[in-house]
Amino acid sequence: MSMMNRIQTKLQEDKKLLSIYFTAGYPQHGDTVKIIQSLEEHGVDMIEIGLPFSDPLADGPTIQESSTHALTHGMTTEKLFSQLQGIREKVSIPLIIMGYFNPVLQYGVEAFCKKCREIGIDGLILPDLPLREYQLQYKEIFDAYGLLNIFLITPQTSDERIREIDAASNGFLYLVSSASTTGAKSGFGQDQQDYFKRIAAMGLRNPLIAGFGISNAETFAQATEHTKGAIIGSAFIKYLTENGADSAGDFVKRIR
Amino acid sequence: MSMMNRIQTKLQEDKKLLSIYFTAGYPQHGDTVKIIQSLEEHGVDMIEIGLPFSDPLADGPTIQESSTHALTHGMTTEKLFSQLQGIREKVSIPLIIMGYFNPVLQYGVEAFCKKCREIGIDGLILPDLPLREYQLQYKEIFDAYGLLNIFLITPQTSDERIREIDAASNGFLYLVSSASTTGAKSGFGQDQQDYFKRIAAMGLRNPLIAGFGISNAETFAQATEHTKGAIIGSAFIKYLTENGADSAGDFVKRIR
Amino acid sequence: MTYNVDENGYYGEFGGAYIPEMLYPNTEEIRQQYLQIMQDPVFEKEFNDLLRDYVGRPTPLYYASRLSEHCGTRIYLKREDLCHTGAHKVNNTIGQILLAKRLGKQRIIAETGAGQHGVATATVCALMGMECIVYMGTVDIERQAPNVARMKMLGATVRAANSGSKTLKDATNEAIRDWINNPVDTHYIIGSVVGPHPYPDMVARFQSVISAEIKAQLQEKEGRSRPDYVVACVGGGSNAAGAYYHYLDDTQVGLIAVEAAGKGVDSGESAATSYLGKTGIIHGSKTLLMQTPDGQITEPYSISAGLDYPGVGPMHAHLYASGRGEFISITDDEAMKAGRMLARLEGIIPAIETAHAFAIFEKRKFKADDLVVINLSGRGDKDLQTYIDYFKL
Amino acid sequence: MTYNVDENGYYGEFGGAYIPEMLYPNTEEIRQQYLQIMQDPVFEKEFNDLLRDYVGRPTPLYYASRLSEHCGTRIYLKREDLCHTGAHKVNNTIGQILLAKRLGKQRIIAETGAGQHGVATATVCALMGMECIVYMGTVDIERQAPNVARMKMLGATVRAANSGSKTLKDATNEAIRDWINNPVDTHYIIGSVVGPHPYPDMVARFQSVISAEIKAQLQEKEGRSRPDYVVACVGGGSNAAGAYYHYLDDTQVGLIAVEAAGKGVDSGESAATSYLGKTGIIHGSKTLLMQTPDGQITEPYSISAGLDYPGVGPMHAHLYASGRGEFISITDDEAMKAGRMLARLEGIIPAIETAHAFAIFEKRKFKADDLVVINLSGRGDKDLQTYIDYFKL
Ligand SMILES: Cc1ncc(COP(=O)(O)O)c(C=O)c1O
Ligand SMILES: Cc1ncc(COP(=O)(O)O)c(C=O)c1O
Repeated sequence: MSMMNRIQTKLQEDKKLLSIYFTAGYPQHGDTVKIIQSLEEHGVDMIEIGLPFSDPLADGPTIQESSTHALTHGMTTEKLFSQLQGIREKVSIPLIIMGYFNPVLQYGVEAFCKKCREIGIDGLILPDLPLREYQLQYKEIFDAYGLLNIFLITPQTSDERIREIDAASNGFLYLVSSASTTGAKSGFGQDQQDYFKRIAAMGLRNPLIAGFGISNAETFAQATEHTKGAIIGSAFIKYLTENGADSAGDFVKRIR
Repeated sequence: MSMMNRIQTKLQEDKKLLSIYFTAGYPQHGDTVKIIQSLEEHGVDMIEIGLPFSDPLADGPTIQESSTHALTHGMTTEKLFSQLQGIREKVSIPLIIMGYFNPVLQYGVEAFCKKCREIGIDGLILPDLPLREYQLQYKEIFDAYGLLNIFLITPQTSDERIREIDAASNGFLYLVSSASTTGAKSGFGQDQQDYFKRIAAMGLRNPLIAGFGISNAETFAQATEHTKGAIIGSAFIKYLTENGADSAGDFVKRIR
Repeated sequence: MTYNVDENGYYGEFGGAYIPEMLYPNTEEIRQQYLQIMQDPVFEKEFNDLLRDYVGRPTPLYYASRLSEHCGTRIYLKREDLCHTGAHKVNNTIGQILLAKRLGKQRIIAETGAGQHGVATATVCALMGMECIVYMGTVDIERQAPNVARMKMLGATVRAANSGSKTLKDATNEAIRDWINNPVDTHYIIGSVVGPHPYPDMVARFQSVISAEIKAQLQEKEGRSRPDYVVACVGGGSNAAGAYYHYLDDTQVGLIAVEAAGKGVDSGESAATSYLGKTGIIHGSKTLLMQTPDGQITEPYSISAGLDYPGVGPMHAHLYASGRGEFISITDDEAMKAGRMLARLEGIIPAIETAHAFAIFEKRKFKADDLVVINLSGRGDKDLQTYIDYFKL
Repeated sequence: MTYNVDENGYYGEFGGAYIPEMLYPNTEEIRQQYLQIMQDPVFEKEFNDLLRDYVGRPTPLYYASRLSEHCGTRIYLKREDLCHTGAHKVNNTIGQILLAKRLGKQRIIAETGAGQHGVATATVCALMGMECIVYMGTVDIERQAPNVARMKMLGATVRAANSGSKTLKDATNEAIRDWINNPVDTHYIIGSVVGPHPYPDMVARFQSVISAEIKAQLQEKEGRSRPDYVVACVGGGSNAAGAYYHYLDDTQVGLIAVEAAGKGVDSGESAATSYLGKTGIIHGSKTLLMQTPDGQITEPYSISAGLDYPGVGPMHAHLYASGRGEFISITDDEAMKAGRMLARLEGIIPAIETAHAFAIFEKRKFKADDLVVINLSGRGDKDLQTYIDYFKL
């Protein structure tokens, strides 16, 4: 990639990055942009915008329910794109779309990437588009539209495969804290720390951003001890469920 | 057999014989002797006393129910014998015990026959003790106690077998009007008449008494056109059910 | 000495044909023809082809390693549960329907307890396009509802028997009454080795395919055709008769018959005929029979409809009286637990009838190297509701 | 041209392994080892011995003469209904449990729709003494209650899937989530030729015993190993894959796939994937999929739980797209009537899934001398309540 992507720029900042995931169109259909703006205002470094899917099999109940809710209330790929139209006039932090591969496939992978580029999306996280299928069929398209494809790494990922993924990545590695579906766990244990440390010690090309099970300031601190940053998802969704879209900033204040 | 049995004597009378079946201990436990006496008084020629059985598989619902009723109210082989003790001081027409073989077997076949002889029973009709088993195992005992064993013949019985049964019989042949369980049918048809005629024309040693489906004066007349007599069972039981033991004579008056 | 039937239809003192004259032509016709028909090569081929292609024979002889380990002996299961319709019963109904066709019958009647025989009869009637009426006690209609539905799906008419204990005995009475009333066009397919001669022998012969296969399969697996024991549950006794048949006169093979003790042999609610019975006549046959001193037949009880019968076939009465067979009674509770044990150890849910046979290991020790063949007479699909209620699944 | 899987796990453009990284180690472990394990003679022997002695294979190939006459063509039935547990599903679970043991797994999970795969999985887990958790949609738990009871009897835990349409798709989601959360000790026994590579190929290979037997049996019966048509119902497609397998590349054999049209393909309540589906990703595989224009997976509907799935396996997607397979959709009503027809004509009550395959004769004419093999994938015991309600039995 010739031009520097917003994600890559952000990763060079000398700080631990806070990234937040939320489901587009949740809690209210029209909340998407409001939440993005509020997150940036409150100092969030990066945002994963969840494109809701009917069968989110890597997700725990919290994200599942938010997705179902968003879909029931009319969220579609097309609607999300139109909500995000002009978003780059409002926010400048990296924006990543996170979702399952099928809606992308139906939209047309190239059309989807083209649209992302137009809007100013910086990367995609598609958990069910793994390295091999990506490389076989889609890498060229992603590259052509300057989109980073972010891959996951789990405690069970072998060193060999980590290096393979690292070689194929140009942004960060999404370090899944424990092999599990999404959903806030009650805390981080020694296992997680050892695992983060082990990966950190591998001297990879790409920085690590931890995710899954990070819910508050304490776990954020733990998760970022050996990584470049961390992503909070389910805990944020839960907070929104209880307090509404306007509370997005309050949630961030509790972390930072 | 040396001495003439009451049945044999009766069969020599120059008339159509009316024989009545009833279930011992029905409608009331103590009705047995009363019914026997009343039947003789009203001109019945011969009586089949039903020894009730739990599983009377050759009988239709009427006799089944009367049997169940009698058993429930305490009828047993022993009780029947004690009810019949001294019966020969009261009635002189032939008395036949009709029942299933198992209660006889449990009493002991020899003991049973001995008791019958003591009481003055003249014959037995045990539908489930057929010719072969009888001849193989029990004939000698019956003979020793002067009891006639009465065999059934049905429309399906072959001529050959009829002759065999005839040869083995010393009283009458029980001509079952149609192959069926007991129970009053609505009348006699041409089939029955043809069948009775056919058997009558065989020139058998033993006279024929018809049974099954005879219910009133009309069917009695039809049934005895080609036979020596007829047995009424279910129709009589039904009458007793409706009118009680004291009505036994009334029933007979309607036939004769 | 032979433990098989003699030329008069007796096993020792048991057997015979204690039937009303109305049934004589029918049973006599069968008596005169059954051996000849069964030995006709065309019949044999038809029968064997259907057993193979329709029923799914040979059924496996399966070495149950986890059960063997659990019970401390070597156990093979003869998998009659894999027969089409789910039990051994169909071996007999296939044979009898072919025989009925030879005899020119157009209408089939049957009695049923567990419903397995009723289903097996309804099945072969559908296969041959014959009318089918099945008698079943009202109590059994309730506790074996899935089988009632199966019979109806197959186009059979199910008639409720309401007399007596409203179970198998009473259904049999009703079937016999039907036969008496329909003497010409109807064949009565009796479902076990009971009834007047030649039924016990005929049914045993149709079922004898079980032990014929066991012999061949054991030979292949163990290099010997003779087990130390053959174990089977006994209602009327057809699955046991089939499993014993080729070993009857080979006294080195122990024959173990398992009866239903219901709530306990002496509880008054039992169907343990060998223990509680005396010689008597039931359904046309002289055999062991649960009865009052007065000769009235006792209402039996077992949680399993197929064992809920106050008699046994005359072959079994003779095996008992002669000491050739070893009889063990198993209560409802013991059977249910054994059924679950088999499910958990071997992944096979047996019919509750069959489960009785698996409960003997609590009562009877075997040597570690004994070779025990258990006839797994049927599967438990029909009994799920009973299992659910019992174990609160 | 081959219609089988290529080295990358694709059938034409369909297949692959679209899985989250959390599942990569597990599927990769299987991918790397499955062929080697399956080809190991010791494994082969264990597998084949269990298929023979425990499952009851070979299942018969039965010439259905009354059905043939009724339909005006020559019909053989491949009797998978006679397999232990009552459907073809167990061929695969036996294979996978042996594989799981080789991989050192101690815990087994599965999804189930009709419950047949759940029962087959619970069964082999009992047989091997392994922990078993089965996910099942709440709707299916209700309509396939007998199978739920069977799983519990066998010691399995049944967990309800409450999302989406609460049927097979959702149960599969839950099973995959479980697997993600238990990546080390757990093997996921998928019940059809769906899921990420190498599952579709592995399951098809385990099921291919069906067509291997058909070939040999037809040769014996007809002097030819090739039928004119092989017919099978398609939910995920495993029984069809097994029945087609050895004929895939033999284009003289017509492959007919029967899908569930529910209340009608265009009624909005249907599961006719080939007609209604477009290429998409479901459960780790690129295949035909019922979905909204937006790529959300549609809730399918069929009266039969086992066909109530919005996708098909990638093999079938390819058979459809390439024209190699002929796809026919059958409504609930047509299937129910065909089920009763088979019961009445041949004495076999099929699973409602299977019944769909028997309804094609109303829609598709065959020549009188065509040789049609229908894969009778399962028996109808699990469906009696549905039959009762439908026909008011
Ligand atoms: C599975 C099974 N086993 C055993 C029996 C008992 O019958 P028998 O003793 O004739 O084998 C039945 C009767 O229905 C049955 O269904
Ligand atoms: C009897 C039967 N047939 C067919 C199916 C459909 O599955 P598949 O298409 O994988 O054979 C099922 C599923 O449960 C089934 O139980």
